[in-house]
Amino acid sequence: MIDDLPTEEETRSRFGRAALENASPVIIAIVTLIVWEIACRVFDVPRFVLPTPSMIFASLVKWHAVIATHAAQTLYTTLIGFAFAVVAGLVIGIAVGTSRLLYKALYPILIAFNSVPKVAIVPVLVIWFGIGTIPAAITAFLLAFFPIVVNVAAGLATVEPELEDVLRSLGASKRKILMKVGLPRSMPYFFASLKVAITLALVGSVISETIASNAGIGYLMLNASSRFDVPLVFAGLFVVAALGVAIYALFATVETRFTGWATRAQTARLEGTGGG
Amino acid sequence: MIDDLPTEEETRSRFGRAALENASPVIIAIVTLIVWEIACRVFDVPRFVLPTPSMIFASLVKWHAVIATHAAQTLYTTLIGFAFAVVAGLVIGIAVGTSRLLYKALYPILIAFNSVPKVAIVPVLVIWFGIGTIPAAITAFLLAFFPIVVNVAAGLATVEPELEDVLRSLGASKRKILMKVGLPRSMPYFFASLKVAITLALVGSVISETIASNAGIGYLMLNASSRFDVPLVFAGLFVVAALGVAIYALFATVETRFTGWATRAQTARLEGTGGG
Amino acid sequence: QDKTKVNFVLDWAWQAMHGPFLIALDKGYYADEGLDVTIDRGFGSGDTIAKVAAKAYDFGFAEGTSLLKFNTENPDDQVISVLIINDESPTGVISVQKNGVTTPQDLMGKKISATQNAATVLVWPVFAQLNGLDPEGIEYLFVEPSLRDAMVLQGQADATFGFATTTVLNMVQAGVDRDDITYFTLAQYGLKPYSSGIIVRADYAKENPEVVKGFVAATVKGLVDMLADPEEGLKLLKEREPLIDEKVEAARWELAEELSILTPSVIDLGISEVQKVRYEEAAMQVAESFGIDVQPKMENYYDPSFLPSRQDRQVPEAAKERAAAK
Amino acid sequence: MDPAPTADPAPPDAFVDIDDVSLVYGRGTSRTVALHHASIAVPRGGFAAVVGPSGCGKSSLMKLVTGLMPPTRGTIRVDGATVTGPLKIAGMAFQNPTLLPWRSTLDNIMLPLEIVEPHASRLRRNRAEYVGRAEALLASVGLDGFGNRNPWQLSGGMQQRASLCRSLIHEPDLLMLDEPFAALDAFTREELWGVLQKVWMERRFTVVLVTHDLREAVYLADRIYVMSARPGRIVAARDVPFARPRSLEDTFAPEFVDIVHELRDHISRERAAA
Amino acid sequence: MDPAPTADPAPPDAFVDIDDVSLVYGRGTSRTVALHHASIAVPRGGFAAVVGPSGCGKSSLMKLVTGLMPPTRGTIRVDGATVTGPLKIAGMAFQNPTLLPWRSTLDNIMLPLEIVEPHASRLRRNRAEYVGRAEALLASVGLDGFGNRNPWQLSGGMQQRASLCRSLIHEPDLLMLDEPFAALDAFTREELWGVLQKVWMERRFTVVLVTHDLREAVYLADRIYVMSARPGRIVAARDVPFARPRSLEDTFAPEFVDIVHELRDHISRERAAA
Ligand SMILES: Nc1ncnc2c1ncn2[C@@H]1O[C@H](COP(=O)(O)OP(=O)(O)OP(=O)(O)O)[C@@H](O)[C@H]1O
Ligand SMILES: Nc1ncnc2c1ncn2[C@@H]1O[C@H](COP(=O)(O)OP(=O)(O)OP(=O)(O)O)[C@@H](O)[C@H]1O
Ligand SMILES: Cc1ncc(C[n+]2csc(CCO)c2C)c(N)n1
Ligand SMILES: [Mg+2]
Ligand SMILES: [Mg+2]
Repeated sequence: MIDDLPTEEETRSRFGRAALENASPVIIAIVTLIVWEIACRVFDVPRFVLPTPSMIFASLVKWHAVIATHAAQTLYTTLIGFAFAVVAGLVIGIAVGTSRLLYKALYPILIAFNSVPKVAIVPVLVIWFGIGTIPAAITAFLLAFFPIVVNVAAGLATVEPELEDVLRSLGASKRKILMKVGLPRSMPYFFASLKVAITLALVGSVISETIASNAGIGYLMLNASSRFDVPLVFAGLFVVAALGVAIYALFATVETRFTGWATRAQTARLEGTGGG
Repeated sequence: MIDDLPTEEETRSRFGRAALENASPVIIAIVTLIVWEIACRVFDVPRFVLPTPSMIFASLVKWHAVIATHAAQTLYTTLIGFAFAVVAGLVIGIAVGTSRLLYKALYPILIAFNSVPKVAIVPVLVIWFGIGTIPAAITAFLLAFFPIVVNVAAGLATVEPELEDVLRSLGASKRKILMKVGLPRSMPYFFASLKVAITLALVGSVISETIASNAGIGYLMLNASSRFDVPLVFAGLFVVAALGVAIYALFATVETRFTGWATRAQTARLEGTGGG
Repeated sequence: QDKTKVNFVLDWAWQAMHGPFLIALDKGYYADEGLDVTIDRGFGSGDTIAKVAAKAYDFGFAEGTSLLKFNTENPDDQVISVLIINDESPTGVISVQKNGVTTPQDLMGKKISATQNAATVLVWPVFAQLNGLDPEGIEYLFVEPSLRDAMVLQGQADATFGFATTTVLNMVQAGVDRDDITYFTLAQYGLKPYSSGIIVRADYAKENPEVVKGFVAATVKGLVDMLADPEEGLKLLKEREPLIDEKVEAARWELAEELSILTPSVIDLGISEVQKVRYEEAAMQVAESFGIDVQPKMENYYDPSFLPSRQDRQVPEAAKERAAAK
Repeated sequence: MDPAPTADPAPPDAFVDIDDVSLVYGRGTSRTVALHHASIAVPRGGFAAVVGPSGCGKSSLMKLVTGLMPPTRGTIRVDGATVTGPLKIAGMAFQNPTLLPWRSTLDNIMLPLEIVEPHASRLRRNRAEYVGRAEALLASVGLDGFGNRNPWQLSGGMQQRASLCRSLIHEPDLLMLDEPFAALDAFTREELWGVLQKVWMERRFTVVLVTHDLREAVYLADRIYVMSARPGRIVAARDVPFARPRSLEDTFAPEFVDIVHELRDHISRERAAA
Repeated sequence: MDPAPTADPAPPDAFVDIDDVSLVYGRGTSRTVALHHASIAVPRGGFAAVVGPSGCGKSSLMKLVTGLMPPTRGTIRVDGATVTGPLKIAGMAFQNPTLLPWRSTLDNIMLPLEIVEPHASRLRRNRAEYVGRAEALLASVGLDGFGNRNPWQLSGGMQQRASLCRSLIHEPDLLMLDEPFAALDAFTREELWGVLQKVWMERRFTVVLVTHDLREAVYLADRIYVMSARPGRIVAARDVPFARPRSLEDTFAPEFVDIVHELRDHISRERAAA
């Protein structure tokens, strides 16, 4: 009966496009680096102002073993700080997002606290916790939790009352409503905030390491900069950037699972609905 | 015909609660400061580690004229950076949120860029633009634009296709769909991101000022800290926090206008639907 | 086994100046004194003083000039020097040949990159008067330390105020020919405060005199060894911090010896032979520059009672020869 | 047909007792009186239908009964107790299907099982059994095989049927249906009348059905309440005496058609008066 | 009644020409064939109705015609041109009201005026006139005074009526209505039939109406298409010859009832066969 309709093969989305999409960030990155290299050479930018990518790369190669151990330390503190930020961000975000009183009470305080550069607080942390992993993880945490709070709260505050009513009509407890409607509905907000949070966690770790640490990329960078080894400073920056992208890639795969329902318009647009 | 139903007066929401809500952040702030004061005194925390609020307040009073001029400078650079961040955040966010290719291509690059502590880039800026307002505003911008990009993109990516179809069925251009559906729908995301962005813009300005400036709260703080005047450093932090809250208060009033439709559940919960 | 745990914070990132401590650690000089020492890098002398004062560290290695201000403002948290290693400060004015800044007079009308409230900046008015110059005769460009040197290389500043031992070698790193770099120190033009050394809290020293004595003695031994054979200390430094460049650090040590460690007075009298007259005269100048209203008494800032005997503090012959060869 | 709404005193055993309830939405210029002294009583195991013009407050009434919001005046009692918050014994099919978009259709239908006792505590261990039940329910409304689809991949009528399944799965004592068949074609709709009647006769829960279809009301209900235009009052109530099970043929019987016409006339007179 | 769908060749002047169209959703296990060689032709100024069981692809067909998605096979022509993307001449009332929640009801209704020419460029200067038009339209569906309300403050039926207004305000050449009266009670519904017929007779645009109500189809349409269950095919087409304007009394005339029964029988036979 269903005779001439397109087969599986025909409706499959074009492979070429997907390949292009996946390669695109790499292409952009490479083009950027090439432009940077050429610009530096043409305008003869001194090495201590802005080293060329090739110098940075040489530095990366030369110091790869040292960089690896420092990167491991930074990754470690970042992940600890990030993990706590996710937990605290969810908890505070839920509090702020579900209670109007807490919203009004906590928001100004949170804004005030987060307007303050954390660099100023690191020394206090060091006096209490010594230098090293703990202040770095705390700094990462302090920077990263706020975007999560804000977005989780915004997600919860904008849940459609109709969806909540479905659960309320079953006599569900506040907790159940949160678990079954509030949080799932807020996932797009939550995952958006993770993108900001992970970058801030890295920045926090690295900054703290430049202020108080014996290890980590921040330590390496300050060390290099105090010896005027600017290519190594930038090599450190590259490594931090790579760490950020790696962690992002990790949760980007999870994201689609939790927010696919919300981004269905985009998916449909890409796959084409029904047709050739 | 409508005889005994409650009058206006009766259905009006209780005044007391609203007053409590508005006072709550002040109450929390005051309590925090008192606890801090007492803790510092009880544990005899030295002034150069963590001054007491009363010392900070004394410092604020003593230096208020100087602080005011520096605060004006910081506010100025912050607002410039923030304004550009809003514009750029919207533009890039729209690009990333409406095109899947750009999403895939730009996100890793943006994450990479934002994982890098901007402190490391300020020196490069200073060498190009000299010290002062420009690098500070640029730093504020660089820190603040990313959360806006992320949230605007997330907001646009999660627009319900049904709402877009309303516009599409009228033959609306992509631009019109964006203006009439995409952006209004993304307002809750956008305003959430502003809360993060404003704090980051402030942090950016201040950090840049500590690295290379002749004015601004950051300059004042570094100056104070190199003179061991830790109370003045914290006075600077207080002023920055106050600036953050002030700017937040400003756009919080606008926010309700643009996102009230999305937070109607909370409003309803507070006002009570229909009944006493 | 039951060694006293002691932690020690440096003034800055690992560099040649810290070789003596590594030798003392590596050769067990600290252990011999019954100490189990851990060493952390520092983040500027001021920060080091604050950390020691806050009891985050027992010992610190820092510039002594800042003590003056700190102790005046924090009478309950007095910090004192117990050993002076840098007899004179390597702080000074660094520039490149084409800017023609080789004496204080040359600074007039020039743009100077500097860090806010750095000791150099604060003492400049006093230094200027000492040399008969107009304190207002220079224009500052305040930036963060890592930018200071770049500003000169970029041409935005004519000279920079800073540590010659740091900046000169930074410039070499940046590709400037060593002979193209010009510098002089403030000490060379009459401002001679004693410089970096070991600091502790006054009450800590009072309560743990043996610990302090042991620490100072072991440190002096390490310093003497380093002066006798810098190679050894530099090797240990490379082990401790693989990122350093041995050639640069060797050059740095050489410069540090020349400008601040092996001064004629040290060669003649020995390490940390502090003279009250010079101390108090320089301290007066510093106090004036910092705007501190005290009549500095050496006893309040420097306590020589923890030093080992004077013989143990003599400069080794090898070093004397090296200094003479200069 | 009973002449006046107030002449409808709650029998002492009423399971759902809506007693002289009024509801006002909003304040100021957007103040809307949605319900005005409405009273309805449904005995345990009874099947009541509510008909009335668009915007007269039917959906609001349903939300009041399940405790989703409080009435402005009057009281609502369910199973003897005054309703002060959401009920735990009800199943509700809203006027809009409101399926949760992040759950598959099957998971949407199983949602009440995760909330309502005793199912919630048994669900984990007896998952397979419950899934079987949900799938059987899906099949009974003609949605076999659609359990794994996302809600937005269903047509409007299919979503509404899934929503009906969701209101039934946990076998509630009180079933509130707000125009559950509005998006269905006549045949599917009539088929589902039969399904609903069968389930109801087996389990004899209490049902309140809002509908615009008078034939549907007469086919399904024991008693039909007619509401006036906003502000909604109960202007008439009519018992439907036919034996159960009723068949589609019965709907063409003259007595049946008579009741439909009687209701129709009543409503149209009411409209003319307004 | 025309026997077979393929025997319904598009007249050369067809305004809407759905030519042998098939539609497949999804891939793999969720692959659904929604439409299967469906053909419909509506002349300019014609009024076509489409009836068919729930889930047979009626809404999908509407979306294909307005160009919201492309068919998998076959072509769709509107006003002679093949549809490759969203049309600019259509007004559509979706099955769900989909009012934009951030706009007041009035602003929702005025939305098409901000998009569609020539209104878009005239709107700013002639705002008052257009607001008047929107308010008149609101009044005609019984929503006078509700313009300043938020959409979620309207009842289900009121939202649907607002959505109908939105599809009409810009006086489109092609009006696509997907069950526009499903959430309305019989009287409101019948009233709106009259309103729609009047507007249509005045302006003679082309209409495609999806409905589950056969009386509605016969009252309003010139020609009625009957679809099979999924995958949707056109299994019959029926012209409705009655003169205009048709009145509610006409719907009780034997010829009218006959057509309703004829359609009904056709559908029920089709169901039995499936
Ligand atoms: N976005 C989609 N993705 C996948 N399948 C879909 C989608 N939309 C509709 N379908 C499927 O296509 C078929 C036809 O759907 P459609 O909405 O056109 O039906 P309909 O005739 O309008 O039904 P109803 O009368 O219930 O509204 C259904 O089986 C449905 O499951
Ligand atoms: N959340 C709300 N805020 C303000 N007014 C509301 C709200 N919900 C409903 N109303 C108003 O209350 C009245 C009754 O609404 P309700 O939804 O109960 O009507 P209904 O009888 O279900 O209508 P329909 O048959 O169209 O679904 C309407 O006039 C509507 O405008
Ligand atoms: C901005 C700044 N730069 C360097 C040092 C530290 N420092 C570098 S070399 C040296 C010892 C003398 O050779 C010292 C103390 C500092 N404290 N602050
Ligand atoms: Mg309703
Ligand atoms: Mg449909």
